[in-house]
Amino acid sequence: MMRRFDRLFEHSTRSLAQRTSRRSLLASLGQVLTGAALLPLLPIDRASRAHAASDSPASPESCDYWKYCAIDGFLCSCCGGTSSSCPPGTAASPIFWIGTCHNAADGRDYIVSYNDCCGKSGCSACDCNRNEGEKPIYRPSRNNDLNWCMANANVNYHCTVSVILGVAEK
Amino acid sequence: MMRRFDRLFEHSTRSLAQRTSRRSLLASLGQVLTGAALLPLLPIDRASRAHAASDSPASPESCDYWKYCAIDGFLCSCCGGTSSSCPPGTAASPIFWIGTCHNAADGRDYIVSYNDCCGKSGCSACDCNRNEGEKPIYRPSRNNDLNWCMANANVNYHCTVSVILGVAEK
Amino acid sequence: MRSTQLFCLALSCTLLAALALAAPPPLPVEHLTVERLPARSPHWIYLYDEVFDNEIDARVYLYDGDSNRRLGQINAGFYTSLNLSPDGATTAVAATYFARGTHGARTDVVEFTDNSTLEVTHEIVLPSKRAEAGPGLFNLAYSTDGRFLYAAYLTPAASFGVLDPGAGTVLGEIDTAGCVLVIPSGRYRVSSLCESGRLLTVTLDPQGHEASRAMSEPFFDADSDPVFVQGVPTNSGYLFLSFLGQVHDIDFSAAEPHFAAPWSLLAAGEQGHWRPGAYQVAALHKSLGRLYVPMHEGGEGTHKDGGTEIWVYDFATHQRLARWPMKPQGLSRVIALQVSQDPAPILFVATENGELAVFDALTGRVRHIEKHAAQSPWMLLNP
Amino acid sequence: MRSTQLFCLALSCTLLAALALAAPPPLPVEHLTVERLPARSPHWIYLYDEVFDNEIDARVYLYDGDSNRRLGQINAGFYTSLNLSPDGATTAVAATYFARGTHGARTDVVEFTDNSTLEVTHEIVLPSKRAEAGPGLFNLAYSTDGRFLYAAYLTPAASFGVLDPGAGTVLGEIDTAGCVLVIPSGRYRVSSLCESGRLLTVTLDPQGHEASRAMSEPFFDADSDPVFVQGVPTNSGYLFLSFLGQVHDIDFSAAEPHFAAPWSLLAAGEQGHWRPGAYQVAALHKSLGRLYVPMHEGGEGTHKDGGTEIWVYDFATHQRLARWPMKPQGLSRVIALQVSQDPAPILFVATENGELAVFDALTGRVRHIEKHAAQSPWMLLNP
Repeated sequence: MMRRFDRLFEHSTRSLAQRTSRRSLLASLGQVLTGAALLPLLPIDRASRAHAASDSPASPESCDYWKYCAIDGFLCSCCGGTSSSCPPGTAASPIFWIGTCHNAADGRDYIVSYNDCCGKSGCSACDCNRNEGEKPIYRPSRNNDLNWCMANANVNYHCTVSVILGVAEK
Repeated sequence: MMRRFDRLFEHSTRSLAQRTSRRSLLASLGQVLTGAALLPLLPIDRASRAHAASDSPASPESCDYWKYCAIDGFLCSCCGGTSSSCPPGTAASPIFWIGTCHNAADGRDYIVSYNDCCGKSGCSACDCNRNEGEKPIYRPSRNNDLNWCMANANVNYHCTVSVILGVAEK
Repeated sequence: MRSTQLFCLALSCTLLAALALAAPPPLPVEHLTVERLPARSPHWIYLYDEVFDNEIDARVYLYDGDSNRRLGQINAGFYTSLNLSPDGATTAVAATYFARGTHGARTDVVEFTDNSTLEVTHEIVLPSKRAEAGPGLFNLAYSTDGRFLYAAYLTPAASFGVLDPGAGTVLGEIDTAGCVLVIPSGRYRVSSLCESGRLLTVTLDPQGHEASRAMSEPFFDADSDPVFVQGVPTNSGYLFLSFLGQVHDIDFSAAEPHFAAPWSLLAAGEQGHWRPGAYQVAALHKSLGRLYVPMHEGGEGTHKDGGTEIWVYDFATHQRLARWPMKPQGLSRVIALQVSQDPAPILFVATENGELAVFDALTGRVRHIEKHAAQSPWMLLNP
Repeated sequence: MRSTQLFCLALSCTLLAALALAAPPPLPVEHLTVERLPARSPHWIYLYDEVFDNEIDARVYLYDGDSNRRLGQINAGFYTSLNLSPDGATTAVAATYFARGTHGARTDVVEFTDNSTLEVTHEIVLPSKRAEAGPGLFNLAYSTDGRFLYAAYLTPAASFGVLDPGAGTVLGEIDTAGCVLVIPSGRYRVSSLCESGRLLTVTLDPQGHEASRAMSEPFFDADSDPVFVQGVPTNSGYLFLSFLGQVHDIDFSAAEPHFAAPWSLLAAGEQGHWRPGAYQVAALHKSLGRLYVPMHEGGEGTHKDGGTEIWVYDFATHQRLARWPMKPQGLSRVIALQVSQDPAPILFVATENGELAVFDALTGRVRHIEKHAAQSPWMLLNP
């Protein structure tokens, strides 16, 4: 199957790309990491997450989905996983790159980690490449070209998930 | 790339399929093998072969080409070889299946061997599947589903050639 | 997952909670997990994708015909043979691998995947003789009790390996005198198809060694009307279709195979015009007795052309019940199909353009079409 | 070929001569051979196909821009790094392989292919540290005299391996303190790009061990305008483009890199609207001084969008000479490009839809379009 850039890049969220400068993203990440350590862990409300997803104009099977603003690869949602869980029989990468994505549903920016799911060959469904805030390999924490399965026992690449780490404070 | 059957099967030579019955093909092969052993080897006129190819309504890069009536795979003509030579760096299979193909240019039927070229992964160009006289695996000499690289040092499949063995006597 | 959690703790990512307190509350942090399969369903299908352009990366997709979602993937290597264990709990995948991906030292191996986790549990390394053949149920087949696994060999000399999937060992090799494939029945018979139109049946002892062998009378003519090797399980054995549309129903329940009189898929006016054709040429709902066959108009040499229609038969009476054309559904030619075995059956249909269509197997109504399900969907299996 | 001939003799196939004597004479029997490559041409191109849907089967196609034919294939495994030797005689391919195709024990290895035969001549097994990164010239690079081969490592700790391609050995590993990739120059310097916008340059002794290292001043800002890592060889070093269209021309001919004042691809009115973007972001004809850049309209985050046009510059004067839009040629966006270095140069253009277009590099005239040249054509190399 051709890796079609028209499919990859022609999405509605492209206009969000210039929303936030690089420096403010990085400053925000620093604040979140610092601030979050002072707070107790909030309970996870899976129902509200599902609700938020269904409120989104795009589904987690769509490349347009808000959390995917800096993803590069096959969406695990199409491969037997979800937007934040790996498909059965694969292993999640312990290392990841990050993005800062705007959730139109609540008007907030979120820090998202992109983890690869590893140990099977490419799932070959829902290829999605978006590059908001993506940086070359000399800034690896923002680079989506690397094989982030590199530190797994089995480094083969299967698909990619996005995991909300927290709100990006302004 | 999808293996598209429309591409594979929608070719002009399909109407030739019922030209010769199975029994006559097999009887013909027997005659050629027997008769040919009595004859000296004729010199090979590469120019006339090239001439014949260019007279053909289809080129050796086309699935419609007359010699390909029972081929299944990538045409070596599109992979760095020709209709009867393997691409550089591959190895020809010493075993093969055969077909009996009608050459409209001279009105003759020819016995053709189909050899696989081996040792590199699929060339992925000019996928061509035609099945005139093709038989299931219990008649292996007429089966084009088998990996005919099976007896090579490296059994990976790259592409397929067709080699004229002689005229199929009626 | 353990290492993931360790890394997350190091980064304090489990503490990255939402900070904004204004309504609505921010989305909570998420925790990366690995999905578990739901309980097995009769509406699951194992879709074999041969990936013809990149054959070293064949795979099996597990797909759910109720949720219309892919559930997972089993990798399947180069020139794959595969089958499910009789209890449906295991997928056995035999493939060839190379030390350098596309070249280098060859290893033939059967790998066993736990169908409840999609993880490989163990493997059996084979001699480098495995038949690298077209898809079908008889390249690699379990004995009916699951005790043995039979692997067809072709070098091109024909034989088969007897494997012990429980112990993970090769028990032996049995020569088949030019006859091919492994058609399992009873305890412990393996039949092979011969060019003469006969079946060779080898009976094994409980240790997997040859106890006896017998050759049947011819039941087809490889010259005038060969049978497809893609046999279909029935209640008492297997059916085989011929290129011209004869149905050979073979009872394998006794020591010697018994051949019912063949019947034709075609009415008089259809003979010579319509014929079956596909990579997987029929599916049978065993308890309802419904037979589904991809059919097309075409002559000699078109036996791998996909079906433009699916014809539905009552397997007991041989009556044709329906013709379901694909074009009105927006579907290309049918190259593989399978029917679930439950009382509310689904017919799964794979096409030359890589579509996977989910039909109501009783009415022919299309429930769902997956547009890009696979690159080369050549076989569909269900437990 | 030897075994083929033996088999043919056994079958008497060399004696299967034409029997019919009536005019015209029948076609002669053919003899199966293996093709040899013609003499190397400056119009050859090595097209790297990453095969994104089936990444374990990446490959390099050798293509001739004069005959418009594919000449052969070099297999390239999983997450490949590749480069040509300085004399063009060898293709070095570093890739990862698994004992079971898609899984199992990992082996990282560099394989060397003789470009006159397309056969692998030897290999070097690497530690399992190879950087599995996007395409570019600096994942795997020869020293300018071909004596050493440098392989970027990333685990994610950054370092590089020094290899001896002649002896087939790993000489050592050098830590790069967080800076990445291997940019070769002189005898024997390896520079790496740092997040700070600096270049780290490690100088090796003739045994391949570190002799000294130096850090440059910053030449770009990774926050405001990062550079693409896909550098392009110039007569004295490499040029790097930035996301916003600055051209950084770096002279690597002395012990320390020298940075010319950057210049912009964009006129005043184009700033903020147009930018470069692709997987391979520029090509330079070194002696003619012509620079070719795929350009598109778009903002932040579009740096991997392919070019809707190719803009042509005089590299000495920084003047834009031409804009060549792709759409009128029926071509999709440009994701990789390369120019031959001869006096009648060809510009090779690979697109997002897998087309390979052959342009006259002087006039922009399209000489040929290969519609389905590759699945994921991410890089083009020529000797």
